[in-house]
Amino acid sequence: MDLSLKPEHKAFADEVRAFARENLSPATREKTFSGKHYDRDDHMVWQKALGKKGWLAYTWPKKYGGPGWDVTQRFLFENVLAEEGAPRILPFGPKMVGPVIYTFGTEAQKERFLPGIRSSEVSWCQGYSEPGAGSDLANLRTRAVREGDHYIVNGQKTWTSFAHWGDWIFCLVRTNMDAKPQEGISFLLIDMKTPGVTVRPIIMTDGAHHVNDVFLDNVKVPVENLIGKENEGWTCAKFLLANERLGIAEVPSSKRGVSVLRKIARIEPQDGGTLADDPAFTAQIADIDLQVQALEMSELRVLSTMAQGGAPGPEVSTLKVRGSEIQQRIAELTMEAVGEYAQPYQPGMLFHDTNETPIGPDHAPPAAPRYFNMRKTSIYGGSTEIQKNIVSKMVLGL
Amino acid sequence: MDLSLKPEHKAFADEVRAFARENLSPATREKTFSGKHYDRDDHMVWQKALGKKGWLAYTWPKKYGGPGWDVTQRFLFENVLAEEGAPRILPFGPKMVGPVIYTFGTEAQKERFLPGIRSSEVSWCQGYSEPGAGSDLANLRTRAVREGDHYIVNGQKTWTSFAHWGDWIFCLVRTNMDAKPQEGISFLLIDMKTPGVTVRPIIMTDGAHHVNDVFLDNVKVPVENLIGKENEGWTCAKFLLANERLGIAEVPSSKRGVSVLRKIARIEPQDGGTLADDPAFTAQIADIDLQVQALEMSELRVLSTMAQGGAPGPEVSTLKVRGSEIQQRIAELTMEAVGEYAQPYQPGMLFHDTNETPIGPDHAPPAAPRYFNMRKTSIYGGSTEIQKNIVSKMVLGL
Amino acid sequence: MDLSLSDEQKQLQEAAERFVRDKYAFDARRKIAATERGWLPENWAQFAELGWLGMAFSEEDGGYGGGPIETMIVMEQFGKGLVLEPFLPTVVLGGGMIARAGSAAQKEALLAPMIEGKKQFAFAWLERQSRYNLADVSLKATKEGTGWSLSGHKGVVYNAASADEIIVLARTGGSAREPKGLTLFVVDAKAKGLSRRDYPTQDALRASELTFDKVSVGADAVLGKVDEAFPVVEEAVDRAIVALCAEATGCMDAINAGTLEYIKTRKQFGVPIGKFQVLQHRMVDCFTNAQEARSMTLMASLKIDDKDPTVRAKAASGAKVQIGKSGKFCGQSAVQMHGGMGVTDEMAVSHYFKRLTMIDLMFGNQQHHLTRYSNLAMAA
Amino acid sequence: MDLSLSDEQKQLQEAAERFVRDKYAFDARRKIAATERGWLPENWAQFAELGWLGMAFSEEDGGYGGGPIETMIVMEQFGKGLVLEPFLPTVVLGGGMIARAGSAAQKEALLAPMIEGKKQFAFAWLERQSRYNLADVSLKATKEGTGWSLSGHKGVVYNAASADEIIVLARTGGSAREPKGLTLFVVDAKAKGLSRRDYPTQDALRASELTFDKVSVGADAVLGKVDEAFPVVEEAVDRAIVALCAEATGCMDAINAGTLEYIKTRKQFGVPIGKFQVLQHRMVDCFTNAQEARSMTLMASLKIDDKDPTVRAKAASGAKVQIGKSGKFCGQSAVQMHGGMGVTDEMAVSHYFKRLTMIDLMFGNQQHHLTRYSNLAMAA
Repeated sequence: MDLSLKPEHKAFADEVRAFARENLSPATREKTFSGKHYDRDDHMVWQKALGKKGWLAYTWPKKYGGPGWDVTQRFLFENVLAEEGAPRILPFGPKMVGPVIYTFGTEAQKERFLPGIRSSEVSWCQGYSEPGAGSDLANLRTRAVREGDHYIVNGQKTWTSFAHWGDWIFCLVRTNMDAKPQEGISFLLIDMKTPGVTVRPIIMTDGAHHVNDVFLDNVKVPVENLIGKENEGWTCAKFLLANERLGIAEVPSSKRGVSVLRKIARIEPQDGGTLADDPAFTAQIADIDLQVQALEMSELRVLSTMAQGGAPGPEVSTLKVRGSEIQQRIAELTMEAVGEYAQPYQPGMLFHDTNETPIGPDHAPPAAPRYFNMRKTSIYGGSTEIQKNIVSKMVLGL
Repeated sequence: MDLSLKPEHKAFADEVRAFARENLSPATREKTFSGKHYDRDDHMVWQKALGKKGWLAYTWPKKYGGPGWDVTQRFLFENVLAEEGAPRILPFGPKMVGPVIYTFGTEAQKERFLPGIRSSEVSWCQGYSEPGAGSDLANLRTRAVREGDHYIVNGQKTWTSFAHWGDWIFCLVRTNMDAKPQEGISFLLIDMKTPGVTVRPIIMTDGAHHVNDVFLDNVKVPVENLIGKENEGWTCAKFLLANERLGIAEVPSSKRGVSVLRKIARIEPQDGGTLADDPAFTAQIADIDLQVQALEMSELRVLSTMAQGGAPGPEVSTLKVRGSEIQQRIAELTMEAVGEYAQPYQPGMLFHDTNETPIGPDHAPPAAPRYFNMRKTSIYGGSTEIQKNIVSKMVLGL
Repeated sequence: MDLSLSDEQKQLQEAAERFVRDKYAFDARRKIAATERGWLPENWAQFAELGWLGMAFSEEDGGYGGGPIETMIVMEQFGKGLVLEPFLPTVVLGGGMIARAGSAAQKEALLAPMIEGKKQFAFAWLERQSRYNLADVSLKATKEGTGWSLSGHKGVVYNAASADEIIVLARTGGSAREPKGLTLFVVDAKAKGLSRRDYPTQDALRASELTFDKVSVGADAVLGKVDEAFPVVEEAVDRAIVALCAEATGCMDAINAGTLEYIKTRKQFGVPIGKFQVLQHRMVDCFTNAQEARSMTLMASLKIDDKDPTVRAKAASGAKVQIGKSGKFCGQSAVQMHGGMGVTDEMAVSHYFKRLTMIDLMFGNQQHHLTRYSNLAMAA
Repeated sequence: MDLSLSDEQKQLQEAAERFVRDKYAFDARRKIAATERGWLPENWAQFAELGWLGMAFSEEDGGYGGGPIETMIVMEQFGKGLVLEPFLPTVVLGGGMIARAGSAAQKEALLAPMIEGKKQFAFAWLERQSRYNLADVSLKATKEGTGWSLSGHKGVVYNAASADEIIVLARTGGSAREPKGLTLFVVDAKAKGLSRRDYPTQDALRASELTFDKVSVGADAVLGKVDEAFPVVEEAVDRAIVALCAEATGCMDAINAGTLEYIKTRKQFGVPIGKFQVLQHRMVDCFTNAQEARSMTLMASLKIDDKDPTVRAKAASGAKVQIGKSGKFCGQSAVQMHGGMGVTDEMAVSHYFKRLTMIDLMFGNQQHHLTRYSNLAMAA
């Protein structure tokens, strides 16, 4: 057993760092460290640079155009990028639909879709959730009826992140109304420009627009956009969810969050000194710092098992649960560090470039909105309650 | 609205205090403040003194020989006695079976049993729980079969506190095997000296003997010992449980616990000063102190509603839940205050009068055992889980 | 001991309930929040008419002789409706300090019109470096002839844009963070040299940053005694804290009721999600938390008039700790049980959550007041 | 990065598992605890034979060249069985300090026989006033000819009754609580002037209060340098903490497995109580807690050899915080889910709970180590 890095891994980390410093815009980095919202360009410019370098689809095997990295390289890549203030890679293409396509798709589908995902030329979004279904994913009502060489799709998807930026959406649709909930589902790729696709924003509690309702009204989808077999889409769905759950713990960004929090504590004034002098507050930072370390080490243990050929089991659900609690707690402590100056609502500072000076310190405007917004982490991707149900059943046999 | 006391209530409190100072033995008081176990005499001498004064059955109406106090008097009585270090009144006679007898019993039964309860000449214990039944009280298997003017009782009761001191036991027994679980149950009084009654100690994790198994093997019980009607004992059982739940929050003794904890913090050395200089520790005391205050005020609000003719509803379950958590937390903090010196196990200091000096400070020997032992408070009298089920169903309608 | 409401108090409660029901439905509130002022003059006029602006003041001060219980009753209902009218800065803080420290002339000139609904106040105490330390004040007031000249900055001043007068805490002596040497001034909101930057807060209230550039005031602008304002401010803030606690209990009642309703109707896996034991127990914990918040608020309301400032401070801090804890628990739980809907702007739940969160940050959060309480309790 | 066990380590793990399975069934342990010594010499001999007493020492010190990972592997299994043999005081603490600070002669005289199972140690550092401050030592050692005279008191000295030598931390200079001025002495357990009061601990181990009344030792009794013992002690205690953490993870595994089994079989309301969602989720939380404890223990075991004492100290304190928290959660939850049975002496669960509780109190509880970690992390 050994936590230290071999020289070639150190060199790799240096290469990643140099790349990030060269390709990340200062404005994007600043948004990361202050917790402000990115705009579309922040993501796209960065993702295209990664794509050009061949690093966007960094979890993919070489066979499909990925770099074929080992566990340590992935770990370093994710951590260095987080430290450097890179926005997270939007997972819908490279982490979600991409692996589904190269695992379940035909050769023609691989050739058609994978290059655009790797380069970030084509943006994807996810059509899983439906109104009223929530974490009960299999309870879906969007229908696809075969007519000749097309499906006619009708229904509504919701909570669709970045649908307003998306070129394509991957959808779970019901192709057999008579089957049991998890049967009769198919996995379909839909071009967002197809007539009948409408996107309506959902405004979050902090005023942000990330997620959307997507209405599908007699949308005509060619049969060749079906991934896997008709009525067997649940297999793709489960495969995708297991992949999603692993990275969703967001350890690298939480590590950055703790270090930003310590920085803020050293700036925030209190009783003539700073908040960093207050042991009651610094103990809370220490506590969340240690929680992040425990989560990281747990994740490494899972990855180490996987590297030896094991598959990620349902126990990764607990990583997702703890990861979301930790992100929420960091956001909460950051808001508390700001204190009374977390009260002004400053959408100008949150969403746009503006020449106004912020009210309070630079780190104040996103503090409360981020706390509100982070409550979603224990809801999306399978709520905490659902994850615990899964572990209870699949791991503990209860 | 007013929290202040009228002069007559102040005089009453003084009277109670004077009585306690006169009648509580110093040895008993010392056990209370240090958290050591009482022996039988500690309870009995004190309860008989209260009985003689007419204060043992202090919740009873005048009609049945109680003092007929108002809510404020009861509140003062309980608080003053706790402050003075009195052991809690064992509830089985005066708080449990007594009210059942005067509510559901015949005149003959009242005449026969109430005086001995009021005076503490007769000790009672409770035959509710059975092995394997736990919080699922109605699932009982002890059987009473009518034979002439007697019942023949067979079965086993468990978790019976102080059965080894008890003269009588009140039991729930099944008198109709064919009825639904909550029907076919009867409420029976059994003389512990009857042949076939055997008591076996259960030793707790700290080595203490408080609770017992009680075996009933062809025990012959006269029919006149049945309270209420045959097969309608569940009514008595529920009445008794509702009464039990109210006082079980143990606020007065928790108030004393907080003040003892502050005293210990002022004694326990740390870094050349005392633990009282450590804000991380005193903040934890403050937190539990405030929890006690919230619980007390919640209890007063319930009592105030009752004084205006309302009945205690199922929401008192939440008082029981919080009361047990608070007792556990006080015990935990007390142990943590003692630190490394909580490790020696000193049964001599816990159970007996001994001339040995304790290892560590005087307050050390009971610290850890009490912490272990207090875990029971969220289990007995209906576990926390059961109480929350009750509130969820009866109060929230879920 | 008596914990029952008088008949008058019950009537007050019903009237406040009625106001919220009639005027503060969710969509109506959204419209009020979107107005330039952020609150409705017609509502304020109704408060005056109903006597709410004067209820907590003595009859000799022109009020109706009520006290903290009356304030509690109204604030609780305001919490249920997330009422936006500036009752706290104007009546509880401004009115409270004038009643406590004001001269007869000041009461005449300020309190009487306030009770009639004709004057509003704002209280400017916070500065960038203050955090929760009420004595960490550096805005300077220097003698200028018979009057004073004020220079410096104040932040997050609620209701400054609507206020007729700003009550300003300034340093007239003493060193940094010394409680001694602070003085309160009543400053005309339109005074020369006073500039404002207005903004909404997270919870749709209105506040401002204020800059004082040699703002001149007369000697009669001093509220109370020069250099001796600290005890007045500390008491006023303790009273404001207790009022905020009452508002928070109302928020919790509303958010709990809404969540209970939601989990009874929202179905997943074929049953209402309220059938899942984990949500049932969490809902029970929410109600328990709200009960405890109500208990501590009631206790604080009953003790806030105590002559002993330590009793008062402990009661206020104790209640603030509880509502911080309970508010967070109820708010976070409600969002979680609402699922995705809980984090959208569309549902009332997120607005209650925001208000509960902001209440915790006002005048010292849970941690701050736990420390304050702890120090007072250990000193005893 | 590589987190997999070597083949030798896997064999060690299996051997330790086998020992616990064969020798530490619940009733067998009860009998061992009831012996006068409180542990079995035959088990100790088996440890020697299996090489466990020397595995973590370098080959030049007569050991087998393993390290903290080997200690972790064995301690974890000891935790599963609540093993009573004095491995921690003798091997981890005593052996560890001798290996780090001892002269060649001391290693020869002490470490070699210890590895053979022929010598046991106890480490006497705590005094009544020390709490968790390792430098709060007032037992005095004064020069006496070429040797030293020791007078004072030591408390809660584990294994003192069985130890051949007591390693005593004494003050030879400096003022109260000064890290400088502390010296370690190796004292014959039967030395004149050394008296003992023995007792069991809450978790069935054995400890003693020791009184030193002018106990004379030679110059060769000094372990390491005079006045410079503190870094040696701090490192040894950090290593002991990590070993304790490993033991605690074993306890948690055992208590969680027992509880899971219990809730699968115990019926209430006609179904196994493990069918109730609230218990299911609590059980999941128990497993998550144990996972986190294991992760932090592993990380600390991998970092405890770091040259930088800050890295070492942070790793040890961080792990101790986690096992304090996780141990409490798992222990309290297990008792609760066992219902009444959980608080009796009859069930294994209460014994694991007691051990987990005592581990938290040893060498600094959760709060103490959170503060230590926090100070180190903010200083960075």
